[in-house]
Amino acid sequence: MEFSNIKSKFPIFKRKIKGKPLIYLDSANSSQKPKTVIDEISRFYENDFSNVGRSVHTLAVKATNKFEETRDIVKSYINAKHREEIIFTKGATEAINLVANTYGEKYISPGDEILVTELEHHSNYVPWHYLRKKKGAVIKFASVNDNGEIDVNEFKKHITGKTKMIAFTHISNVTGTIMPVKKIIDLAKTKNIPVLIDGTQGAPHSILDVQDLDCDFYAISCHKMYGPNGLGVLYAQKKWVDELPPYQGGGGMISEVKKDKISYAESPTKFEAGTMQTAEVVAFAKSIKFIQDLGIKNIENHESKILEYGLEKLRKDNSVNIIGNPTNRASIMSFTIKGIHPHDIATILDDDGIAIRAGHHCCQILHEKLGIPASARASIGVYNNKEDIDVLCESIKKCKKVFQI
Amino acid sequence: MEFSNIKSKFPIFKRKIKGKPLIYLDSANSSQKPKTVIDEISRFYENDFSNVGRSVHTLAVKATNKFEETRDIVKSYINAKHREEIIFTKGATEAINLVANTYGEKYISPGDEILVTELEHHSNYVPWHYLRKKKGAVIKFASVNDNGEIDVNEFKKHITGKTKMIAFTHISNVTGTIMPVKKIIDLAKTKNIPVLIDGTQGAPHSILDVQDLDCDFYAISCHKMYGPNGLGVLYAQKKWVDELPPYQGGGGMISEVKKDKISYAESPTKFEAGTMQTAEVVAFAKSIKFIQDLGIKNIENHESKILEYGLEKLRKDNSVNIIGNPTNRASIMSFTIKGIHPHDIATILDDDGIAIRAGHHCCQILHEKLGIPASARASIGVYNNKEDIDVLCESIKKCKKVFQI
Amino acid sequence: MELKELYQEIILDHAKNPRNKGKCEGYNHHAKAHNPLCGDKVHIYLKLEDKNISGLSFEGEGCAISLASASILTDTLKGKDLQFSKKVTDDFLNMLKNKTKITLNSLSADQITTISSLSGVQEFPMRIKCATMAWHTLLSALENKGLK
Amino acid sequence: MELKELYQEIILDHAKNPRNKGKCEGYNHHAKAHNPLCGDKVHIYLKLEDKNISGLSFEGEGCAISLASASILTDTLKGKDLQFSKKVTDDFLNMLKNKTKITLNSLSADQITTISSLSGVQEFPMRIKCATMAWHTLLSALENKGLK
Ligand SMILES: Cc1ncc(COP(=O)(O)O)c(C=O)c1O
Ligand SMILES: Cc1ncc(COP(=O)(O)O)c(C=O)c1O
Repeated sequence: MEFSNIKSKFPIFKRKIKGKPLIYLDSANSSQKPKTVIDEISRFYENDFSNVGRSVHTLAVKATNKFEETRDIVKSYINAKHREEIIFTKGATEAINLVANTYGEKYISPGDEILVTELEHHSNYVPWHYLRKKKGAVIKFASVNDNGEIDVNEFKKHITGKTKMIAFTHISNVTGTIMPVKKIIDLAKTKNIPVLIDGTQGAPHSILDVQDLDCDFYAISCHKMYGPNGLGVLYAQKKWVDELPPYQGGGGMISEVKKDKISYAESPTKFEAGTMQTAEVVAFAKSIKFIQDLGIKNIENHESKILEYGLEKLRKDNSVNIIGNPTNRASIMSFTIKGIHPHDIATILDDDGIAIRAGHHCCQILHEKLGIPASARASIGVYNNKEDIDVLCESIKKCKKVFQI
Repeated sequence: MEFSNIKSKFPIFKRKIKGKPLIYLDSANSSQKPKTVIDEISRFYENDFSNVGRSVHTLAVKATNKFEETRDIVKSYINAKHREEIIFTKGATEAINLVANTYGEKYISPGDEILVTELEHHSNYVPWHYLRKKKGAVIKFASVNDNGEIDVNEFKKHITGKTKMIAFTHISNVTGTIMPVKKIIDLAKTKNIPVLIDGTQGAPHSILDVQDLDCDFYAISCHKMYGPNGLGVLYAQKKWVDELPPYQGGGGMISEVKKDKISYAESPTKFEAGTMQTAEVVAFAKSIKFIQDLGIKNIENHESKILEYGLEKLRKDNSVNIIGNPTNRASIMSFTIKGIHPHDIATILDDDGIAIRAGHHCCQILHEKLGIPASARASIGVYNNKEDIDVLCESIKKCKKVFQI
Repeated sequence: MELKELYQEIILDHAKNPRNKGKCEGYNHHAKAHNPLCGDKVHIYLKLEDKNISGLSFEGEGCAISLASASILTDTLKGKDLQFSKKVTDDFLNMLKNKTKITLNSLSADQITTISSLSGVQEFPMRIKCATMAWHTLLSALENKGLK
Repeated sequence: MELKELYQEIILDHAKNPRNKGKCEGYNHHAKAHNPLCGDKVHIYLKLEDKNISGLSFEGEGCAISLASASILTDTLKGKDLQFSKKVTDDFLNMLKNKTKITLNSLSADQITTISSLSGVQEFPMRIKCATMAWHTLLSALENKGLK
């Protein structure tokens, strides 16, 4: 597959926005879906649909096999050791809630510390906040430096004998900072502290090898990987899927149910209560295939070329302030323009067919630290190209014209 | 729309199973999807997809509007009073977990009682069991009588001053028993006890008017209403959505996030953490339209005619034992055949293209009470007809032939 | 071009030079609001004397639409009668919700033009909250009985 | 017709008249298993003496496949050497997983026919667990060192 004609693989790019071609720079929010993924959803519902893991008729068997095949595909893709380490969730948010809730229930006592960072998305802070409320845990924040980076020493500073979890993002969804994941995990291992990586932004843009990383948990949102919405993956190391109690209760996750006691299934079933997404899981196999056909290394290269090009162009405009200047950055450029609120920028850009996001991007703590209520964010996916950046920069000029700056 | 050619609205019925037409009698497990619903998912992903409630660009606005439109459609369909009473979840299982978790956290103390029934699906028992484990709650069970019914007096017997929740199914997914919902709710109201209805089987087969019912909570699985999988609805009365704490933590559900405290959004946003299902919610509007076009009253009639026909035919076979004999029954026939295990029945039926379910149907307590480890279940949806029942009965004869009974 | 409808001169003027910013002297009602999606904030202060809004001001940060809206609100209703102000607020909210026109007799033609400048927001659904937040907050402040 | 492959005479016979049901006398190992999906249960009892399975029986309820499988298992391995039994078990599980044939010399032709009668399950993926559960449970029982 070639990047040159890649927009043609995504039906959405046939669409015009206010009469102009769609320039989609909001992939960090959610990515568009290739035709292969969309078609697989229809194909499955039209030909093979049945609930999975419940019945023994032909459709149920086919559906269950397809569903479990995706689990194997995900397992190989992220190089997990065991298939039961792959748990399907509603999204990264549910994945992190699952860990915070079940790990918290079993291992967190009053005064125990959870170390997160100032870069975290609310999804990787609010669930830990619940443990603060319910269990008397203490939350510590590793600070970002002026470039939007957090090095391993900053983590070291905050680790104490009471640190029971280190949870941080693989790639910041505001600054694009690629965290020194391996170093932080290595540090945590020396202290025997489990590590959860919020891989929501990492997974679509990086080679993943969870065995090499040796993280305890890795959370993924499928909808940012050119996959269906309403689906996520939690990778959890074998020892955790064995030790953690179940999360939601319901059909499928039990072993034996009596009036006075209940025993639970093994992982991954233990963590997959109720009727799961089905077509979505099946179609996610096509998302991974799409990524593999392009090659994740090629994706990284492609995107970083566009990112470099974009950063360079934006830097030339004095009224544009790019947020963060990390040495290792992926796919994300957040910025402000003096005198124009990000919301207004987004509206004006939209008039040129450009989709970006304006707001705090679910990172209020970072924005408070930066002293700004909001920012504009252009984020890059496989389908973007340098021309998209050119249109973006032209439109930024227009913002200034509208606002007479 | 006519029932006579309704299979043509469902692409799956073009499929052959072992060379024979598909006879789908597993709708209580999950229903098949009409073409309008499947096409809406593709249409949405191909033309309008964007994350909802996050960005201000054209696609985001369209997507958000479509998403919220479905909320309004659901609100009208079940006759809720306020749109914020409609919360989208992953399924009925998540809906019940949400209530058990948030209500339990705030209102359940050691010794408080939760009244469920012996008919309950594991989804409406395991989440309450968690409160038994975590909060010291006591679970009481209203008993089924020999017909598979539970009358309001049976509930009355178990209510005490410590009863803090009554949770029961609208329609049993094993016996098809239609519960005397209104009477039980009226009883509960006189004692000021909140009521949760597991409407998973009720919603696809009954007229719903939650204001008339006056239940506190009503849980729905969209995938049993000819809608997408991985989607459910929790109806929760205004006072509860205002009073209950949030469930999962993450993006979207917050108001203000600081390092030391967090405040939450209003309902429904408060309960919808993270990136939600999108195409699924949008397409669910088409499921409701499908049901409305047929008319839910007509569906009830159509299905009950087939049910009566089926029960009558099965009763003629002495080796078939139909589970339960409730006066009010909907769409479900579970049975056993002496000398043939339900799993074997399902396998032999499948050879004739018939999809049923065999097992305990996530109702181990009921099966234990009945003294059987498993049963075979044929469940009826809009697309079934009397010929399907004829094929079923022929194939049951074949079971006996294979087993030389 | 719709964009020009949205960012009219009047709006840009109010956004860049908001009127009545800060806490008005002797205010006895106030309320604040926050749009968690974009971070817009507004805090309305008002002094109610004998059913008359004798003082009215705001603090806030946000986009041009939300700032202009708060500024225009204070400018329009300062010194006005309570009932009348509620009526204008209703009319304003109605204008954005139902695309009706503002036609109150007791507003000057100028004031009507100013308020109506925000009607361009009608075509930008995601921005309606930006335009209405200050007005909803005014209503909250009026309900809020407590001194300061 | 595949169905006939699945429900062969031998299987129906074992399902209807399971051999070695109950607790064998003097058993010193046991293990049980349960398939939560369909409710199948099996409990294997065995008496291990000098690396020989001198007693072997089962209790259980379930479908024809699972009952026949448990019955055939006990019938085939009772009185057999421990190592040998493990090898037969591996071969059996392999037959269902990889569609290999059972060819052990030390089983009689009859026994091979009997065991192989369960190979029809290969074509019914959802039923494989029914056929393998007893065998997995035997392995658990062998690992389980405790007396009774
Ligand atoms: C009565 C009943 N309650 C709850 C559920 C759980 O619904 P879901 O699996 O869609 O979450 C089901 C269906 O499996 C059911 O039949
Ligand atoms: C860094 C990060 N973490 C977590 C999330 C939450 O993912 P989701 O909303 O898919 O659950 C997101 C996306 O919104 C994100 O960017």
